[in-house]
Amino acid sequence: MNRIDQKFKGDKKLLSIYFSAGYPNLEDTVPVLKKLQVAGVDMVEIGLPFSDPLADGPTIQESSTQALRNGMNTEKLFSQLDGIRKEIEIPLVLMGYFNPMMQYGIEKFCQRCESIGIDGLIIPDLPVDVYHEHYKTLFDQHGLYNMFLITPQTSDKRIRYIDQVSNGFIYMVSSASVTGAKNTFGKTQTDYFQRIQKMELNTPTVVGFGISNAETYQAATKESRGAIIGSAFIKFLKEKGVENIPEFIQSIRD
Amino acid sequence: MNRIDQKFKGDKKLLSIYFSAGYPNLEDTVPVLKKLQVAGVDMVEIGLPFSDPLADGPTIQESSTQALRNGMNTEKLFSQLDGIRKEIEIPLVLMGYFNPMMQYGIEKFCQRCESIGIDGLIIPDLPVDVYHEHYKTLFDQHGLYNMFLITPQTSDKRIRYIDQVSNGFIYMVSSASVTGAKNTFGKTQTDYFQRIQKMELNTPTVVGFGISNAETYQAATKESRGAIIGSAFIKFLKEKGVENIPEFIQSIRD
Amino acid sequence: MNYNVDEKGYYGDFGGAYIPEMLYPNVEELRQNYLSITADPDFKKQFDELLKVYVGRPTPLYFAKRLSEKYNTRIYLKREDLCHTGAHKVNNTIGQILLAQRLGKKRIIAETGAGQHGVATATVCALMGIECIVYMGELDIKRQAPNVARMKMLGAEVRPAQSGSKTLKDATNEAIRDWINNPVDTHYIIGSVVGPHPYPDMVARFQAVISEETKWQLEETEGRNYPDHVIACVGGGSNAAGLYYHYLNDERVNIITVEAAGKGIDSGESAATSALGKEVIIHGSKTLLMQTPDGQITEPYSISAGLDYPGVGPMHAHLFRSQRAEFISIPDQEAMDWGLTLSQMEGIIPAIETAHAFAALDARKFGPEEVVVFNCSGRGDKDLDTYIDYFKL
Amino acid sequence: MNYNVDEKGYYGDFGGAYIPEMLYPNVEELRQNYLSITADPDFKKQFDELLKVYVGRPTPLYFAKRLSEKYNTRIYLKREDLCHTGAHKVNNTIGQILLAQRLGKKRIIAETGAGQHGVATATVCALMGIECIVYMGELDIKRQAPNVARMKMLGAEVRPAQSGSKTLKDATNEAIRDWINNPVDTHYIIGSVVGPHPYPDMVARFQAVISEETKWQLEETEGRNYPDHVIACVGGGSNAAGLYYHYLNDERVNIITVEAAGKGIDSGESAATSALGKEVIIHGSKTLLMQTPDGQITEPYSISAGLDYPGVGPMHAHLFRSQRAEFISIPDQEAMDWGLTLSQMEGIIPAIETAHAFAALDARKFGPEEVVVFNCSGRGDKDLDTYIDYFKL
Ligand SMILES: Cc1ncc(COP(=O)(O)O)c(C=O)c1O
Ligand SMILES: Cc1ncc(COP(=O)(O)O)c(C=O)c1O
Repeated sequence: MNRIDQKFKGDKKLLSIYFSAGYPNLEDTVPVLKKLQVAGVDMVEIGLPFSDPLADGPTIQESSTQALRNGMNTEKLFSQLDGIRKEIEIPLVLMGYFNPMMQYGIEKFCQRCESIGIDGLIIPDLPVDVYHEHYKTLFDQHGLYNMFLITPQTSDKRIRYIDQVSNGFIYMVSSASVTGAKNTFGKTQTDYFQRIQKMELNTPTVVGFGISNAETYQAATKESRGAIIGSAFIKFLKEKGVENIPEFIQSIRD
Repeated sequence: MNRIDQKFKGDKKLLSIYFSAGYPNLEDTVPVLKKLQVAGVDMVEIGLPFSDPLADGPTIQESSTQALRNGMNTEKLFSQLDGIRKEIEIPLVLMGYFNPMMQYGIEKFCQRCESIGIDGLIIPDLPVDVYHEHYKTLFDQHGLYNMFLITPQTSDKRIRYIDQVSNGFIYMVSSASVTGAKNTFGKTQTDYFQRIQKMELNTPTVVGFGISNAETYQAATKESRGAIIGSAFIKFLKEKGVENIPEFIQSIRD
Repeated sequence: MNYNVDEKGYYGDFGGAYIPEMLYPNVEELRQNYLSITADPDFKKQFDELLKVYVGRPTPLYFAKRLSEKYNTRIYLKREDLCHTGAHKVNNTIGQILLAQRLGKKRIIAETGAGQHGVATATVCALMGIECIVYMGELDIKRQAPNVARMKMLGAEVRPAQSGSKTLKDATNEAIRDWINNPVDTHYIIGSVVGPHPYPDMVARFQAVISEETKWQLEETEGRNYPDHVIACVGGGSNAAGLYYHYLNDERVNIITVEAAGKGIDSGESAATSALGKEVIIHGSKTLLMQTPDGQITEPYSISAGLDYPGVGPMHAHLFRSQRAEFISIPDQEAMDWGLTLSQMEGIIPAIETAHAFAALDARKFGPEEVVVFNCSGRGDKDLDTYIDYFKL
Repeated sequence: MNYNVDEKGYYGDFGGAYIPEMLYPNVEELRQNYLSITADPDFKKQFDELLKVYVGRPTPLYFAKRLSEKYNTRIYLKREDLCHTGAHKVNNTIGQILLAQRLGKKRIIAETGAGQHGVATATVCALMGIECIVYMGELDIKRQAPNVARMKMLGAEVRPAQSGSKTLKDATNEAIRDWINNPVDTHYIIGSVVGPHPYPDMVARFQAVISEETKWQLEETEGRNYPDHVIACVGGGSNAAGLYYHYLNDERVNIITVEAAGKGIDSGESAATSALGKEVIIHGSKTLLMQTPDGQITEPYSISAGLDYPGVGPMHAHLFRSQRAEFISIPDQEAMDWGLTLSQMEGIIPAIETAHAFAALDARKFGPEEVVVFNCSGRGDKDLDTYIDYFKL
């Protein structure tokens, strides 16, 4: 059974962390993963940096640019992750834009993911329809899940379609916006969370974008199975360094 | 009899000098006149300076601008010339553009000229036809001659017309060009001088524009009754001053 | 009353050809030929064709919706700003270059202030492969660098006028001097309805295409071929002459002419010819011009280089004197503000010259059913530096 | 073969809509409505009317006599340089603003490189009284000061893109981010035939007026409504798409596309997409783009800001791949020289983008009876500083 599915068994609210591979320093990828596992996060999204991350806000953009400058690239990330399953047990999701994957060769990309023990992918600019038609079979062959985003603007009909194609979880974008930390959620967000809740989807939902502290984490997980923190974590990483990661995780969970 | 006509009696080749009133210094107008008479020139054109002397080359333009800066204007010139006939006997011609005269009032302008003892006018931008129709009667009443220009491009027909309207002399522009000193005349010029000579006009002709030294003076007066020097004289005046005027005149006549 | 030129080249008291004899053959050659040449079907065909395929005519008559709503009247813009090279000036240079060719001329000279006429002249010379020399005041060369560059790109020689105040007036003097010195092979393309007869009439006829088009365009949109008001800015007066031409003797059409008041009519720094001008002879014709009591020509001032001319052409002097046209003087500041207003309300950045004309909307009231046609004489690209400086953009 | 877009938004292998889910509703709304809205007689009427009275269409098809003689062939210039705001870009922004109005949008965003599309967008927003935000790379803001000033004059807000290389590519990213953040009330006016379906097709249709006019204009002058060759420069490819549109499936017409080789194809500083590009997904579609082996997008280089884009739209990727179009890469120097040549031979100072196209005359031979239509996509006013620097004018 895919590690992601295992995680979603039971009722526990999950905390997932996003960070850019090779940030703050090229060789920080694995140390960050280890710290996160130790600190008790449930899942990690490892960002494969891209020159033009158009769905991301300034914080992730910057970390992405820095990672590229540090020398991060697809092959480098795979080599860093080779053997990672000896040490890391939590689900690992690669999150990146489609172009670098396409250039690497999708099939080869999937093979490498499988051999490393990656559980799934989030590819913001690969629409569900294209995935469904062209890539799902391949991903399935390699035991890779592909997670899709939905937003407050996504129609019920489309959400049902995504629910049907999805495995793992559905990534609920908190508001129609690029990534970036916010301090609270407004009524629009909570209405939206409730609306989705009421749809009783097959796939569990996880909220992402705009989660930065215990308050937003609480709000987000009230009507969903978990939350993903990106920008707020990266800011912390930049200021406090890899060593202090547990401090951040604690501040969210307390 | 007008002093100009008197001068043209006989066969003597005449030398006429042009200078800008109020140049090099505002009060130089009368001293220059006196020096010129003493040095033996036959006639003088006194330039009434204008802001936009479009028929003049750079030398006369500059002296004109300088004179204006010195404070020269129509009334000032008349007041400088008041009583001049006590000292100066040679013909005096005012040369200027039509606008300042018009602003002064043409009739008043003619009266002042008459009372001072001016013999004639040269107004480059008052065409012969307009003069003939509108101003000739007035000029005649005040005993003022008006002299016209002809150029190598002027048709025989028009020269005959000008000859008919003219009194005093016809101002033969040596070449179709603005004023300015040249060193020699070419074949075009001499052909032109000869052509006019052969027309046997009623009015005597005087050559102007481009006469700068004994050689061009000789050439110009070979087929005409005289020559007018402007730019070359002004350059001399600027360099050597009023005192040395006789030196310049001698250099031309020798 | 007839507001066209008479046989002798006069508009009422104004006009004529007050030229030195040295220019007589050139000007006379033009005078004798300009009507017959321009009436020749072959000439007309070539002129019309070039206006169409090269200049981009007809220029649209654009109904300015938002402006009309705001001022509660019916405002049209005659879009000369869309002409090749950016202003109405090229209508005239196309006409004159064709004329010059037919007169066998091999060399073109022109004067320019803001550089628009210089560019328009350099353009038609490039088009025909004819040598082109443009005189431009040394000061203007510095102020209007982009247009100087355009002329050079087009292969013209730009000669600095270093005399006098080193601006348009002096460039004109230099061009005339050049013509005097080159009487046989050279044609002088004057850029506005100024200079000795036949220039004012000739230039007005070439620009008359503006009102010729306006007539049928209004017929299409308003069902009548005349407006209630025509409004134009006036430097020398060529764009105004073009817009008024076919309406000059049509008394149903009110004429409003806008001149530049610079820093204010009484500031000593303006180009408000009607308010300050006197009858004058300059650059070959009798007209209204700013001058000293002594008859020396005064340096004008306007923030707009194209209106920075001390006089108006004789047609406009006559329209003013006879009260056929109403004259309004607009200071720099109002004109600049109108540059911004037109940009933001209609998406058209006008030349600063052009912007002056629109200030008539504040100076005058127009009825809701009245049709008001503005000549949008040129675009503001050439004026960007001035706008940037002025509005701190 | 059919070279138009297919039902799924592809040109052969290229195109599609590779967009984040956050953009799905916006893009889907467009996709579902663009054909019906633009086919609506009311829309068509308003679009045609604005192109006529505001933009100044039809733009002339000008027979370039001197150039034709020199190259011994029949050269026509489609004069998009005469369009309001100075280039073909405005055809598209007029279409999109009308569409945005019908979709009830209250706010417009756009990206711009050289500033031409930004100016064209700011212009139509001023015309309609709609808020306008233009994203522009911080570096480009410095390089293209006059166009920044024009946008501000027109009331638009110019927001600097400070990420990445601070040029067009990044401005596009920022605009997309803005759209993601404002999915309901905002329409994103893309400036070329790039981006997710339906943008490439929609922009191509708005620009198609260029070849639509060319057809009847050629019929008038040549007695046949197609040329032997159509030639255009390509940045994203909108002016080329416009000129080719009605000839795409007419095999009698040869297509020549000119891209910018910058300092040379092998210099590492170029924008020669066909020579260097690979299949890529960027800005929402699959196309040809310059990138690293690792799939990161490469910064392009061209002296011409409008061609300084690392890819071409999917239509052009397909025309290249299928060999329907012949691609030529022209280095800066040749393009600049052509800017001067066109100025001096035809009196038309072209945009540097446009100048690239003409270099095809040196790269290719054309027969004396062949009809060659160039898209004269824009005028060089915006490029004067570059010309001045380059030629030391
Ligand atoms: C756009 C524009 N409008 C008006 C003028 C003023 O000239 P005129 O009065 O001859 O139309 C100029 C002169 O350069 C100009 O460029
Ligand atoms: C005049 C001109 N031509 C061409 C282009 C290139 O764009 P496209 O390839 O979309 O026509 C631009 C872009 O700014 C331009 O301004």
